[in-house]
Amino acid sequence: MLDLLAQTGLNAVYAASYISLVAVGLVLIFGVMGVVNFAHGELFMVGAYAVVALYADLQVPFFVAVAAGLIFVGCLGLVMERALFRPLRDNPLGGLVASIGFLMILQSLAVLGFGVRMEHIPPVTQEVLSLGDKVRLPVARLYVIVAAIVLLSSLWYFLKRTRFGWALRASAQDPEAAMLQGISINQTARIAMFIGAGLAGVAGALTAPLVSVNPHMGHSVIVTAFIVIIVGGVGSLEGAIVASVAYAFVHTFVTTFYDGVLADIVGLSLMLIVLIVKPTGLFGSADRA
Amino acid sequence: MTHFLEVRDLTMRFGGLVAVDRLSFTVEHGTIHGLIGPNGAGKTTTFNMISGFYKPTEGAVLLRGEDISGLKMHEVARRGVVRTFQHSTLFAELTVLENALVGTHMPFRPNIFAAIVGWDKEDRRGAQARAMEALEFFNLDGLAQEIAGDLSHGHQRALGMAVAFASHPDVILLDEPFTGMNPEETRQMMGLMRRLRDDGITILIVEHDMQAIMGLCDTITCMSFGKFLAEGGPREIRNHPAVIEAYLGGARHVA
Amino acid sequence: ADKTIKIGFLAPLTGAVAAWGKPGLDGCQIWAERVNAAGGIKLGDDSYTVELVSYDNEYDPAKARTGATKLIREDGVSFIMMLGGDTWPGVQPVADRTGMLFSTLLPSDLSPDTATLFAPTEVHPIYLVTGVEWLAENRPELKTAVMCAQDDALGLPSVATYLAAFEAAGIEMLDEPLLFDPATTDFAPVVTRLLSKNPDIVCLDTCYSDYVHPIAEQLFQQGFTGQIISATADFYDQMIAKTSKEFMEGFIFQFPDFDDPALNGDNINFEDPNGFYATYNERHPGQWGAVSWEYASIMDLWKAAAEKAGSAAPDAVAAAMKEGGTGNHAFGDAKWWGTELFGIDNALVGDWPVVVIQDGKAVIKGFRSIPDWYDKHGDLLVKHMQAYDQMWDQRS
Amino acid sequence: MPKYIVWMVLLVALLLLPHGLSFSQQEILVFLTINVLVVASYRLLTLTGEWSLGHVVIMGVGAYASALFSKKLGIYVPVTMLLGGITAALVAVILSFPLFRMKGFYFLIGSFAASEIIRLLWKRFRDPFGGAKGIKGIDPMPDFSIGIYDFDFFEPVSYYYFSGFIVAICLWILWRIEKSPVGLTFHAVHWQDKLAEASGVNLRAYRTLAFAIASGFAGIAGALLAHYIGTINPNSFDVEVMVFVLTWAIVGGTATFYGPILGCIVLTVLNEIVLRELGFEQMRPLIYGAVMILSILFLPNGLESLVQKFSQRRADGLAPNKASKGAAE
Amino acid sequence: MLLEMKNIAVNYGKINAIRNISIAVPEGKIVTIIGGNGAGKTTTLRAMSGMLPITTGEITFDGKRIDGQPANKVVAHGIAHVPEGRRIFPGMTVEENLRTGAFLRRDKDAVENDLEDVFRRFPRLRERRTQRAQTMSGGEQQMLAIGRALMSKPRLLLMDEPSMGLAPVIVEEIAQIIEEINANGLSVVLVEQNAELALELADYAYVLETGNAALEGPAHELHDNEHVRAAYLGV
Ligand SMILES: Nc1ncnc2c1ncn2[C@@H]1O[C@H](COP(=O)(O)OP(=O)(O)OP(=O)(O)O)[C@@H](O)[C@H]1O
Ligand SMILES: Nc1ncnc2c1ncn2[C@@H]1O[C@H](COP(=O)(O)OP(=O)(O)OP(=O)(O)O)[C@@H](O)[C@H]1O
Ligand SMILES: [Mg+2]
Ligand SMILES: [Mg+2]
Repeated sequence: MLDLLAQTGLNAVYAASYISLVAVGLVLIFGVMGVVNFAHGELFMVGAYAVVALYADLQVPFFVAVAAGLIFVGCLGLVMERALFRPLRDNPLGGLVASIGFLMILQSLAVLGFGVRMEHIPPVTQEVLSLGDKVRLPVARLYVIVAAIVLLSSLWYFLKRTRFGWALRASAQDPEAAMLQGISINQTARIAMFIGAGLAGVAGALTAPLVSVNPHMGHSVIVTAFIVIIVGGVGSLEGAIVASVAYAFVHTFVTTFYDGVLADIVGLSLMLIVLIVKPTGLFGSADRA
Repeated sequence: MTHFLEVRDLTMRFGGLVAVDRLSFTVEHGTIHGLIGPNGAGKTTTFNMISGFYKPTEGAVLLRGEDISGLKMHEVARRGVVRTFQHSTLFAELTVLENALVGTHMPFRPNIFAAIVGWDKEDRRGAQARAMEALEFFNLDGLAQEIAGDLSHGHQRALGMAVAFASHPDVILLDEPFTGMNPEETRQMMGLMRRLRDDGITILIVEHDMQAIMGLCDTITCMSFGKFLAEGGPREIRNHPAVIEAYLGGARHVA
Repeated sequence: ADKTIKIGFLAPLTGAVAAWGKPGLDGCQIWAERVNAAGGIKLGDDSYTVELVSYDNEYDPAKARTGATKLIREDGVSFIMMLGGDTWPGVQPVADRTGMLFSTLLPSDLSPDTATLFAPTEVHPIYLVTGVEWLAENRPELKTAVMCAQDDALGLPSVATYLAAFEAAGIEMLDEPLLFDPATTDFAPVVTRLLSKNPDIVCLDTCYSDYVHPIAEQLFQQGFTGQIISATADFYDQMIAKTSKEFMEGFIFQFPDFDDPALNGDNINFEDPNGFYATYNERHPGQWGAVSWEYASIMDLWKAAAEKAGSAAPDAVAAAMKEGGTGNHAFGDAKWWGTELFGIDNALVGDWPVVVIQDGKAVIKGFRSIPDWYDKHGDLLVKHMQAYDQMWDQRS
Repeated sequence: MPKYIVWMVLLVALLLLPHGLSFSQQEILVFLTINVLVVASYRLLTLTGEWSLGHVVIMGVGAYASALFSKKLGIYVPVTMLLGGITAALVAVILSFPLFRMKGFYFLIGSFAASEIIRLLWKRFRDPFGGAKGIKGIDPMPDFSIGIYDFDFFEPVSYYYFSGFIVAICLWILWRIEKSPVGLTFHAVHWQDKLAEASGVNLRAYRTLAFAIASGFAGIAGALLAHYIGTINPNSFDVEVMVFVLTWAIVGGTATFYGPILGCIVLTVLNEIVLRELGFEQMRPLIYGAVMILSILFLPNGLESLVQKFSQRRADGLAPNKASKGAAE
Repeated sequence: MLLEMKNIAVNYGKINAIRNISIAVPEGKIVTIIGGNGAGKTTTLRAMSGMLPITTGEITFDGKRIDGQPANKVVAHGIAHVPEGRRIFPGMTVEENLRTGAFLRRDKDAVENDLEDVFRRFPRLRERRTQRAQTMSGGEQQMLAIGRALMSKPRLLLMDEPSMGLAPVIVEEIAQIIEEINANGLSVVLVEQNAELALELADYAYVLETGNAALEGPAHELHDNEHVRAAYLGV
């Protein structure tokens, strides 16, 4: 029994890692740009396909492929910023529609480029760390956990300790006033989109060898991410991380000890309960609601 | 004896901060009553508690002897206490007339079934008439079809009051109605307020423009750090040492 | 041949279910080319070229209805192939009115009211019993099992079937079947749960390959060394790459590669399986799966029936197809069957292959008769199907 | 007087319309008619400023309710459609308790979560909802004759007339509500809820009212759909369908009553007729997505702004007064 | 001249908010712009700080052209703007608001000193250091907005109605602060509804009426001008 608990705990830590990478990116984009990026799941998907193309097809080393995925998807974020969100800056609903359009385009391009079936990625490593008799942590999953910790803590440092962190928060709250402090809101938008999209991309890239890569894989990811950022409080990075961990643990334990469909219902109900008790989420405040 | 509007031991705490601290004062029917005090003294917070926007931590607000503290804002409004907001808050996307029509919500409560089948012609006409009356009162009738957001600052302030007036209130709470008005406009607005009072409407006003406050109010309550400081007519307040010390200062640029 | 016969293809070609339609359309196109190159379809004295007309129904019943109307009333097709499932009930009124002949891959669409709907290839999930039967015979030492499936229209009947098959084989279930949400992507918790019971056998039911791969990988990584049985193992070479040859050795499933020499036997009715497989892989590398050949094999059956009837008219073809109560199934001659499960004898059931991975390659270990199993254990199947509300009279 | 003529011409055009179309286009016309009611009712909800992602599931509630009422209780179909609408409105009232504690983005996602829970319940409870496969064999609308015309509801033309009639009545009611003082109050709640409340408006009551009315009409639309196709399942009402409704409304423009309807018509015709006719079978999502982006970039105020520009120019040319300003709201 | 605006016009869509306005701000002086509601005062200030594009004319700061540059570039030249309506960052604390004011500065120690300086001038802000700016009273927010502008260590300070909503004592304090910082060499452009105060503080004044410069001159001269007295001083 103890083994089972430990193994389930490890499973939950892994789930929390990739969910928080995606959710934090989504929060960042929503916070700074003020748009709900429906295409975020597809950015995750593109990250995974970057690994398909580079690592599986062209045999580039895995971590190079992941880095390339991060940069490529980050740049895709820049494209979205410039082509979609900047012209629609005063039009959040328009931004939402544009992101949905972008989602459709990315999905179709993936189908055209790679077909509708799932893709295959050779394992990066088959090593498994045995922690005790029946508790096992595949090293490929460890990579994801480590990457999440490293990336998110550097992001935290960046946001709390550098001038750009101030700039991002200020332009999220009042872009015009931010400009009067010398902050370039185009630049902060670019930074937010690059980081936000890049995090989604890197999450997709890192997990690509572990999940089924197909053009529609973004859907379930974004649904989870939405739940998580609502529970955490929209606009709060800490909230997104705490909620990712909470959601991952609840979902994993319910799946393991009851069943998977129930886990979804429990997850959604949990979210509604949080919202009913605190309508702005655990860490949220009313100003961006 | 029951007072018309009475604030009794009203207290509001935000975490550790006591924004309003056991404040008590009374407002008599048919008067213009000023509430002044330094920035952050708790005037807006007091307004928020009277109008039902905040629920007081402690204390009571009595209207004609009835305790209205803790009621929702619309319930307070239905008892005749209507407020305006510190910044010009309007339905910026609607026309001036439509703004005033929203103000007639209470006297002419819309009914959805009547509206669908068309049995509310009478009510609609009545609401229209009342709205126009309110606009005329504030000299806005010429602008009835303009979009409210396009109006000049002064007109927006006037419209805010017209919306409140359209609902046949007993008490109007005005939070800094004169900001952004030049002396001429201020003078005109003062005249309108006196007319409102003469119509039997009680006015409770928060304002930092001493010219207006001193010229307009029958009674002035001064508060500081959430507490009651002094009360009296304009002359008393102007010369009250504590008020001068806390609020008026040397007053070289005012009044 | 300057005359043409039009065949409708009404399946999801875009969206999340496209993987069940698109590869099938590709396969049919290859089939049509081969038939046309060989002189087309001969009805009476004339030969006709085959032309496929496709309509993307996005797996939506309303769009399927529109598509069926278009294919029948505007394009004038003689036969329509569908994936079925959610989309069939939308089309059924059209089928009733027009008498058009339809086929489905999902026999749970069949009911007494669906006189013109046939399930001529894959009678899911009933063929799954053959794999269990083979397993029990060849590895009698394996006594306990657990299973998981996605909670959807394919997963539930498959769970019921495996439960019946295991019971028939005397294999004990250690746990309730674990149902997971179709949107699941991380299978570590599912596998942890499965393995917590220390089973001899893990059964993956009719999991789609999107699930089978990550589950197998997790089984490997969490240290499972026992037997796995599954309906499909599309791209098993990739599974081997992700786990190990030893781990995958003995993996049982039910869909052979079409280059398998056992398919060259006389009993096989699919035209030139090896050639078809080669052409398909050349044109659509990495896209081969069960759907790739199933629609094409339906076309084989239809072509034979139409040529026998000398007409492409739906009722004539239907009659010719069912004549004598038997038909030419891809894996051998079979009989029209299904009254008990589906309320109508419109499913073509006969032998089905049991495929086992041996030395890194899928090998057909033999063909087993589904009706034979059913004659012995039919009551078990009915019992479990009923428990999951999967009998035709339980489906609303 | 000329207004009457315009309406008459429109009526005749709508009556004749299906006869100029192919069979499959007639089918699409039926679904389009129903979807017009879906977007138009959605707009009523958005008048109060809240954007829901649950509208399509609420429509599904109406569909399931109507299907079950007719199937299990044998109630006459047109009555079940009304009951479907009422059920949807009641469910909305229940949902309003948790949901209207939230606003803005929280409401958007909260409504999504609530509706996903409803969908999961449909999947989970095979009795009576039929699980993942949903309900099939739903009673069709019984055929009848009105003397000059025999309604055969298998035929899209008949069902188009029938649903068109129902939808027209619903649209008329929605229009009356929007133009009434109640509609004005909805606007007020949207633009400045604090000020509206200070004017005596019960915000919760009005938000709930808008939600319930919108849901009721969505429920009727769902019922119309269910009895035409004859089958419904949880996937027919998933978030992807909702995304379409949302984009119809926004691409069409939400400042006017007809904006979302226009968006629905134009985008549906584009996606279901034009792109299919042009043979872009599998490229459709790509092109559709690109069109959505371009339209929002170049017509940020929606397709309705094109109409306004056009009619403005004509009005300016004919009669240089700006009486139309109020009507444009 | 520190700042010079020549023949500026600004449009909002089709509306000409200001037409052909020229304003000069000498180094180290206080210049005030007064005028009725909607005269274009705010628009003029926003054009100076680059928040609005100008349609004609040119703006130079310290001899360099700055028109056409976005607001965030203009700040870098040393122009700080206390905008109408305060525009503090609602979700940030008081201290965070002040620190964003120093966004472009690299001299960390001096920033700390200036922060101390602002707290000394506005003790209320020190008390509320960690309160979210959103929940501050109207007057407190105004103090914060001025403090934030000072944090950028500007050479020219643009103030749009700094006395709005402030208690008389605080207005006096603000006046003192303006005089003080001006004495330290900072130039100021002051837009005020309170013309009395503005004309007393300023060295030079402009009167705007419906988008045009109606009058200009040394402040004490305008203070005695008949028209100004009647229209803006309320006597
Ligand atoms: N929601 C809140 N949370 C924390 N503190 C608050 C909140 N609302 C108000 N305060 C504090 O309470 C005090 C009183 O604020 P209030 O707005 O009532 O002042 P005021 O008298 O209206 O001032 P002003 O004249 O400047 O508008 C202020 O110090 C303010 O910072
Ligand atoms: N965003 C805008 N869109 C359209 N017109 C505007 C806008 N902002 C201001 N205006 C118009 O431009 C003119 C000048 O406005 P401005 O705000 O500069 O006046 P102001 O002198 O600052 O007035 P106040 O004393 O009321 O602040 C006014 O007629 C105003 O209605
Ligand atoms: Mg205040
Ligand atoms: Mg101004």
